[in-house]
Amino acid sequence: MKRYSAFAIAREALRHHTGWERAWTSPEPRQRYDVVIIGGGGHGLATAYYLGKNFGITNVAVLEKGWIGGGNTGRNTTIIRSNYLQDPSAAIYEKSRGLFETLSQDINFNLMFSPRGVMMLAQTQHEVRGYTRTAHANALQGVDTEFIGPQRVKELCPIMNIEGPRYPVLGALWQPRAGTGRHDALVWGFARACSDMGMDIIQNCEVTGIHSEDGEVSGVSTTRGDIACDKLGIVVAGHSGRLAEMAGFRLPIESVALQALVSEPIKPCMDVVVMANTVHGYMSQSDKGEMVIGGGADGFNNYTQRGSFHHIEETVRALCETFPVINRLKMLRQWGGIVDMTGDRSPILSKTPLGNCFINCGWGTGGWKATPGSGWGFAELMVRGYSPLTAAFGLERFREGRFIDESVAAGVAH
Amino acid sequence: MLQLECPNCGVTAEETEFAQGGEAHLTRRGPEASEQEFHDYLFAKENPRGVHFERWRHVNGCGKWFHVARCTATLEIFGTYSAQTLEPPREIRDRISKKRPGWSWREFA
Amino acid sequence: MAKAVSALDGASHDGYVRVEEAGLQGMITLRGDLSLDAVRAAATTASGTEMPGTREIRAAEDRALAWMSPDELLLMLPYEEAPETVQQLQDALAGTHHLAVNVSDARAMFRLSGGPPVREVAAKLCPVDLAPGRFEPGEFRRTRLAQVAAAIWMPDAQSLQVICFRSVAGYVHDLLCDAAAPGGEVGYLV
Amino acid sequence: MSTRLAKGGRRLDRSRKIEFTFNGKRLAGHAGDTLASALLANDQVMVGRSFKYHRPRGIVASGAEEPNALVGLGEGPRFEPNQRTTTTELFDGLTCVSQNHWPSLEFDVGALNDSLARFFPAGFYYKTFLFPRPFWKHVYEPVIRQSAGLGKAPKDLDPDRYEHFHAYVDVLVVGGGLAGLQAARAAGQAGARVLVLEQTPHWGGRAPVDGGTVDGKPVEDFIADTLSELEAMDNVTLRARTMGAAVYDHGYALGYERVADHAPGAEGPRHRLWRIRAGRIVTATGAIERPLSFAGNDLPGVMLASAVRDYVVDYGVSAGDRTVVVTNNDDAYRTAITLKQAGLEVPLILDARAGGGGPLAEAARGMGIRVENGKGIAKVKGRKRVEGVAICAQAGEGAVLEEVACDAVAMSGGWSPVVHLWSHCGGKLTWDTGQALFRPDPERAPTGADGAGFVLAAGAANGALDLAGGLADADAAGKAAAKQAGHAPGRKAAPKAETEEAAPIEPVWLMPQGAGPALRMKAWLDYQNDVKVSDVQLAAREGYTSVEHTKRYTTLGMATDQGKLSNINGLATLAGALGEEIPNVGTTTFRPPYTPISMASIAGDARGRTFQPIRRTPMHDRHEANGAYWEPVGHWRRPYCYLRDGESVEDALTREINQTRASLGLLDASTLGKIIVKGPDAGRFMDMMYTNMMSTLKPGRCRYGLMCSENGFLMDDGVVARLDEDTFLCHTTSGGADRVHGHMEEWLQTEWWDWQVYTANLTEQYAQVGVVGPKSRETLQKLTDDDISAEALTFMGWTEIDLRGIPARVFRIAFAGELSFELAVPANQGRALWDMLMEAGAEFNVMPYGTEAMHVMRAEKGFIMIGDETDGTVIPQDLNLHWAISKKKDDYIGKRAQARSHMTSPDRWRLVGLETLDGSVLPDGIYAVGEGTNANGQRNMIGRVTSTYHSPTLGRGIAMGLVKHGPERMGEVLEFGKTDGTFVKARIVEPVFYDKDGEKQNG
Repeated sequence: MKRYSAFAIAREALRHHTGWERAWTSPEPRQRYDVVIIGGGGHGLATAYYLGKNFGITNVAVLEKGWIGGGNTGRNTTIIRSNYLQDPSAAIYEKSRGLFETLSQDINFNLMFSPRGVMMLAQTQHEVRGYTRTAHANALQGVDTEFIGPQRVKELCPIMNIEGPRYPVLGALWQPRAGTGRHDALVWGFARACSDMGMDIIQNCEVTGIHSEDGEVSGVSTTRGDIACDKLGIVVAGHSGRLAEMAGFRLPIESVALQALVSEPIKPCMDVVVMANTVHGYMSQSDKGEMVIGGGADGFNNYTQRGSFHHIEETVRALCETFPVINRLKMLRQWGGIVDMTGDRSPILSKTPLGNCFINCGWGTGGWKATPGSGWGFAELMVRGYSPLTAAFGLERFREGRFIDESVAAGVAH
Repeated sequence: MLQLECPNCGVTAEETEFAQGGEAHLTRRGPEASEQEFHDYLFAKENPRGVHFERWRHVNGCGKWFHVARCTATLEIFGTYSAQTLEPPREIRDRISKKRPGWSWREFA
Repeated sequence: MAKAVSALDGASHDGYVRVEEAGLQGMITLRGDLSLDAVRAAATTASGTEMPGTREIRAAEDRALAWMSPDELLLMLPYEEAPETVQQLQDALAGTHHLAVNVSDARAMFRLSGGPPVREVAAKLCPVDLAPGRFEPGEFRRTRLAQVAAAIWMPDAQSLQVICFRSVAGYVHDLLCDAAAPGGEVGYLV
Repeated sequence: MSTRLAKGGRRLDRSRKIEFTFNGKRLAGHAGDTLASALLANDQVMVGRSFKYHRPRGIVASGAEEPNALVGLGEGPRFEPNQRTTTTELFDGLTCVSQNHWPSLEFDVGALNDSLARFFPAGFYYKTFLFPRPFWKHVYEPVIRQSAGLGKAPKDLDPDRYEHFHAYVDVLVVGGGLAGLQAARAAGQAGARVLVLEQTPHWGGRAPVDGGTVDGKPVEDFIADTLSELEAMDNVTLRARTMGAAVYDHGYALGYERVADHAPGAEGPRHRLWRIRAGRIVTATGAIERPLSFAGNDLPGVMLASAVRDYVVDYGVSAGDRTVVVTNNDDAYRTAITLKQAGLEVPLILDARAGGGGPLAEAARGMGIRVENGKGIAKVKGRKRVEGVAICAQAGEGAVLEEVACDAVAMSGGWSPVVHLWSHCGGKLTWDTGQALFRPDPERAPTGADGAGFVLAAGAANGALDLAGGLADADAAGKAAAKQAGHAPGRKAAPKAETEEAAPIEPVWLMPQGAGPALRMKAWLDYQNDVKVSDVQLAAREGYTSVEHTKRYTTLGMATDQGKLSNINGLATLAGALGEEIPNVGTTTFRPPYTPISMASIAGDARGRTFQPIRRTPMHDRHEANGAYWEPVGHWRRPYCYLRDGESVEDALTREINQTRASLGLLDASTLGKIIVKGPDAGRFMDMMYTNMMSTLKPGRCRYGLMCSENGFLMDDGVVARLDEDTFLCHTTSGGADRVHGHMEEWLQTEWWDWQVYTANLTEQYAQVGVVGPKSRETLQKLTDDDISAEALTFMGWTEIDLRGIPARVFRIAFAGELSFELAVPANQGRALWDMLMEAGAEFNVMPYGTEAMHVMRAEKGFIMIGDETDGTVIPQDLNLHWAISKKKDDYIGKRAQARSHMTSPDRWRLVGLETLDGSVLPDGIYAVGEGTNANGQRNMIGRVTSTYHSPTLGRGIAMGLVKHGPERMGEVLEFGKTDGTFVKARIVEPVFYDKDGEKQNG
């Protein structure tokens, strides 16, 4: 793999950039792999990457139905944070956030991780208490957060109206080392790194069946032929239920559409990410200058990746009230992504009833930021059968009544 | 933005008048249920890409619950019907069969 | 009773449509099996009207009877008469499973007047087809008014009434006044 | 130079001069001008800078597709960035500034990027800025952000109003051009309710610019006749200045009406968002001309041929004195002819087709215009505006044959139907090879609630580009839409237009065909985002071969015009690079809105005082007058405390609590939920809803009840009163009333529909006031002749009394632990009751107290609070509330769930009282730590504080918390971890701090 650098660009510029090679290769699938990962989104590719990097397992295929990163990885609002309340969540999201800090250098692909800081506004006494509690938990979990007062909020985000007549800002949970990253780049960078390790990234390859022998997985059927494997990882947000069905089990998941939108680009006016749960909106400004805005999810099962209007309406009116300057900005584009919601809104990283078949799903609205951490833990789970990062996220928790509920601290699960 | 007809008051209205209430035709499991039965009752939800049966409430309207047969891939509505029934009416199942031959959902087809 | 004050004490506002809070208004919720003669008789006796059909309202002088849901009616009557009428309903329906309660104080009512434009003022806030022919006097529509639940009907072609919960009367009043502000004429449903 | 012509301009009122400023320069135009036409009339050819390279940018188009000519419009609170000049009507006093440059439009430091452009190809930022690591956040990113973005952010509060409007129609026609009008007429004649939206202030679209005759009349007359006919139809509504912005599921559509953009500050709303539900939607949205990809095609002065024509005909404005026309189709010849007729020079028409054009080409030649077939532009000369073109053979590699001086270039690469609205809700496209365009595939239309297609494309938007074909197509679409919406169309035939012969288009995706790297690097696809042919080819080379990858890698089509000019050219370039056919490459998905719409229009009236409902209790005004410091509780406003002059919140709290415990306090408890449950099966139902046995409660008595979710968690609590044998009154938490009522109705309607129970939510029927403190009975007795003595009304009993003419229910309950009476009266008499109580209590120095005093007093008594001790993960057993969970019942909602292994675990955290060793107040939400760390390196936690206050009554801190094995560890001292890394110690105690024997509640 040719390394990317300013020098490489200068060199290529002299020959009109005709010398760049493919970022990742596009091979025909082989008949057998040690590990097959179904799903070429961020989590699938991250899993493959850490299988190689941490465990030296490189005889790996990543099968993608369409184009890599075409699911939720390419549809989210790019926020990276780890200020979660519950121990298991804080652990995996903080692992992820930590990995993001050096990932660009590790995979030689600029992910534009921008630790500009994330604040979650407290606009009711209830939220003040919830976020104070989270700050206390985070301190013991090794997550760097603090509860800040309204004046500090205003300093960090001058365009905010902290004295809103309806919900004055009473403070915020502030995570200075959280921020944003470039979602597509993560996929491309992981694909390039995996490809470089000799893994096969196979696009336009849809899995149509899962084979087993004696209760253990033996391979998959695809639109590009049968592929045998020793271990199988299912990492297909939005389609987990169908794949689980092929593997012979059911999931506590429902798929719904989540809404997002961006404004037209403007010059920088907001250097932090702001999430306002009371009024249901969150916003940051991309490096291009667009205000990136997250909306709500439909209440019903939905597989159309389309925008709806009333969620956008609710979000935009909240943000117009919180950030008066956006009233005269314009919405450029809105879209929807399909997210898998579990019974407790926390993800599933688990063994399954089918031997050597593992599933990583149910990230709901919080998948993007967990990508490297999820890949790290899931790879370990697949190799060792146990990972401290994933241990609490097993399927059995729903039977035992042992939920990981993040909504309790007025926390939003984005 | 869906549009649904409430079978209780006859109004055809937009989604914002309604609230979705999850999977239809669940059998409640009480204290006698096994761990697996109780788990399935609460969590093992149908999540098909296609024909689906669900509950809605006309919350900004007559306040009543009802059932909807809907396609989750196209959002086509096959019909709405009373909440006070244990299974989809024959008429709606036949209509679905015409449009989605070979469909099945839980024990219904 | 002299001490009773409605939510906005009859506040009014003149835009291109006039908006006024209707003051004290008696209302009784009656739940029961509407197919039972006993229930129908009790309701219509109290209202002095015919029984409304689905999503209808029937009015007579100072009373009206509106269909709320398949097992619920709303009886409108003078405010002072509500407690006694509740008692009469309960007596009339003794032995029949029902619920009759005074909800006069739980609601606020607004009257929009000024001719056909009352339709478009409501259409700014409610997701309802309010075109002539689609929504006519006699229909009683429960719906959403901006972010709260409401019921609307037209006593005649020139005016429109709104019922909402008492606690949000101020919110609904402000919305209606904004919608009726001069310069906002849509000219669509006339 | 571009200038105003002496004659022409069918939209102008030359008698009315309009003054405006651009970058502070005072300029003038006429009524009827767009800002773009007025700028051109003043020879303002360069109007902005591009996103990445800061290249000079001029006006390219005449409509919504314009990617370049965006300005910051207006001043102060009415400033708006990125406003498209081509769709901005000129008005008196308009001020605007160009964007994305520093220090000025003419001299922009950012243009340095342009000279270094070869070092900034597509995706360069993914490959560099990697080291040193901290530099991304602190150096590289800030520079990139500053250089990116377009207009400036507005600063002030928007003074304008916005509103929504709900419309229901059988047929929505989007587009008021010829096709839209004809479709509307056809649907209207069928009797359908029709709404026609037109984004500009004008009807008829571009047809009058191109001319022709319909039914023997000039097209302009035909349009006028059609309009009068439509205006006369009661069932048809025409709406100009209203853009069809978006199409959603089930026939839902948005119309974006710019009510007052052309008259800032006028009375009424600025924008009105139409929320439309349509049976069928006809998209008569026309077509957009494509640029040609040749080197220098982005220089100011290079424009779409149709736009050049529009400016002459509509506004009497010439783009230049000498215009070279370059085309691959016949339509652009109309521009040459129009220019010539206007007395302007057309030195040359370059027709890339070897065989040249049809009759229009002959006509042009006949006017003496030089036409060169098989030729194209090798390169446009000039730096900030066009100075000439270098000509080459289209088939070659760009060897210059000749240079021709000119100051404008009119280009046409063919036309693309506007398929955005068709695509918003899933409509698919088909590639029309003959016309080289994507058009809607009627077999794969977006489908609605009934499963049938609900969008029909009409006219040019459907690929029927010529006048005759477009009219016929629109007529058919209008009839079909009406029919599908349930209205039988008439038999009236479509109007007839002359069909003009034309030579077929020949696709030209690169000019010249064999252009080398140096030319491809200067051939722009996306003007605003600076994406060139070479960038798309680079993406393909690097494996970003999915069209979505290419888009995201290069940013092609992601600018504010969303690729209206660039998408098809980009796709074709990608197809070429991959050696694929265009339809195999596919398209990216068009997302709403069609062109950007204001955020404020989306919010509508939900701003300021009407942002969200505020729920007010009947006594709201009294609290306001009494200095209430408000707390939002759901949508309710409740006084947190009442501030007197000079008091802090803490002072007020202490005063309120001390006074209540010593004498008398009043609490407005009207927000508590009050739900009636009535019927023969009410007792049975209540036993399922509550963990307690409610069916045994006697009429006249009250019982504290717990309500759980089916998943076992405690969701609400409150006092239940039995009104009579059949009837219960359930009090809920303030935030819980609607939820609990919904919960009850859900079970009644969907599970136990054969049970005879009716419920009603009477929360707002009653004003409820807590009269609390040792003097409460004495005070109350002054207001009633009824017996409320301890014997007549025992603790947890209720009765009806008359309070000087106000009928009241009075409940003997004691959340604060003092003797207290909760009064419920009709809401309309709540204020009167409050005034009465304040007057009667004056001798006892009565004070109203707020929610926080209520919280502290209940904590002193060890009572739990939903939302404090519970958070959705807590079961009643955790709170030692076993006494409220009936053992005698077989079932209640949540019972089975509470039997699961994790719920019965002895390791659950359970409720205890906590006291610091030094009497200080424990920090809220603080966690107790155990030994060591867990497998993820997190400090082990063994408990947490759920409520913590300074108790004025006890003069020290008190707290409640959930602690692992808590009740078994009385007296133990735990360490709690503060956020600064230090620890605070607290002892586990019983959670009742005040009046442990409960004597006070009896006075």
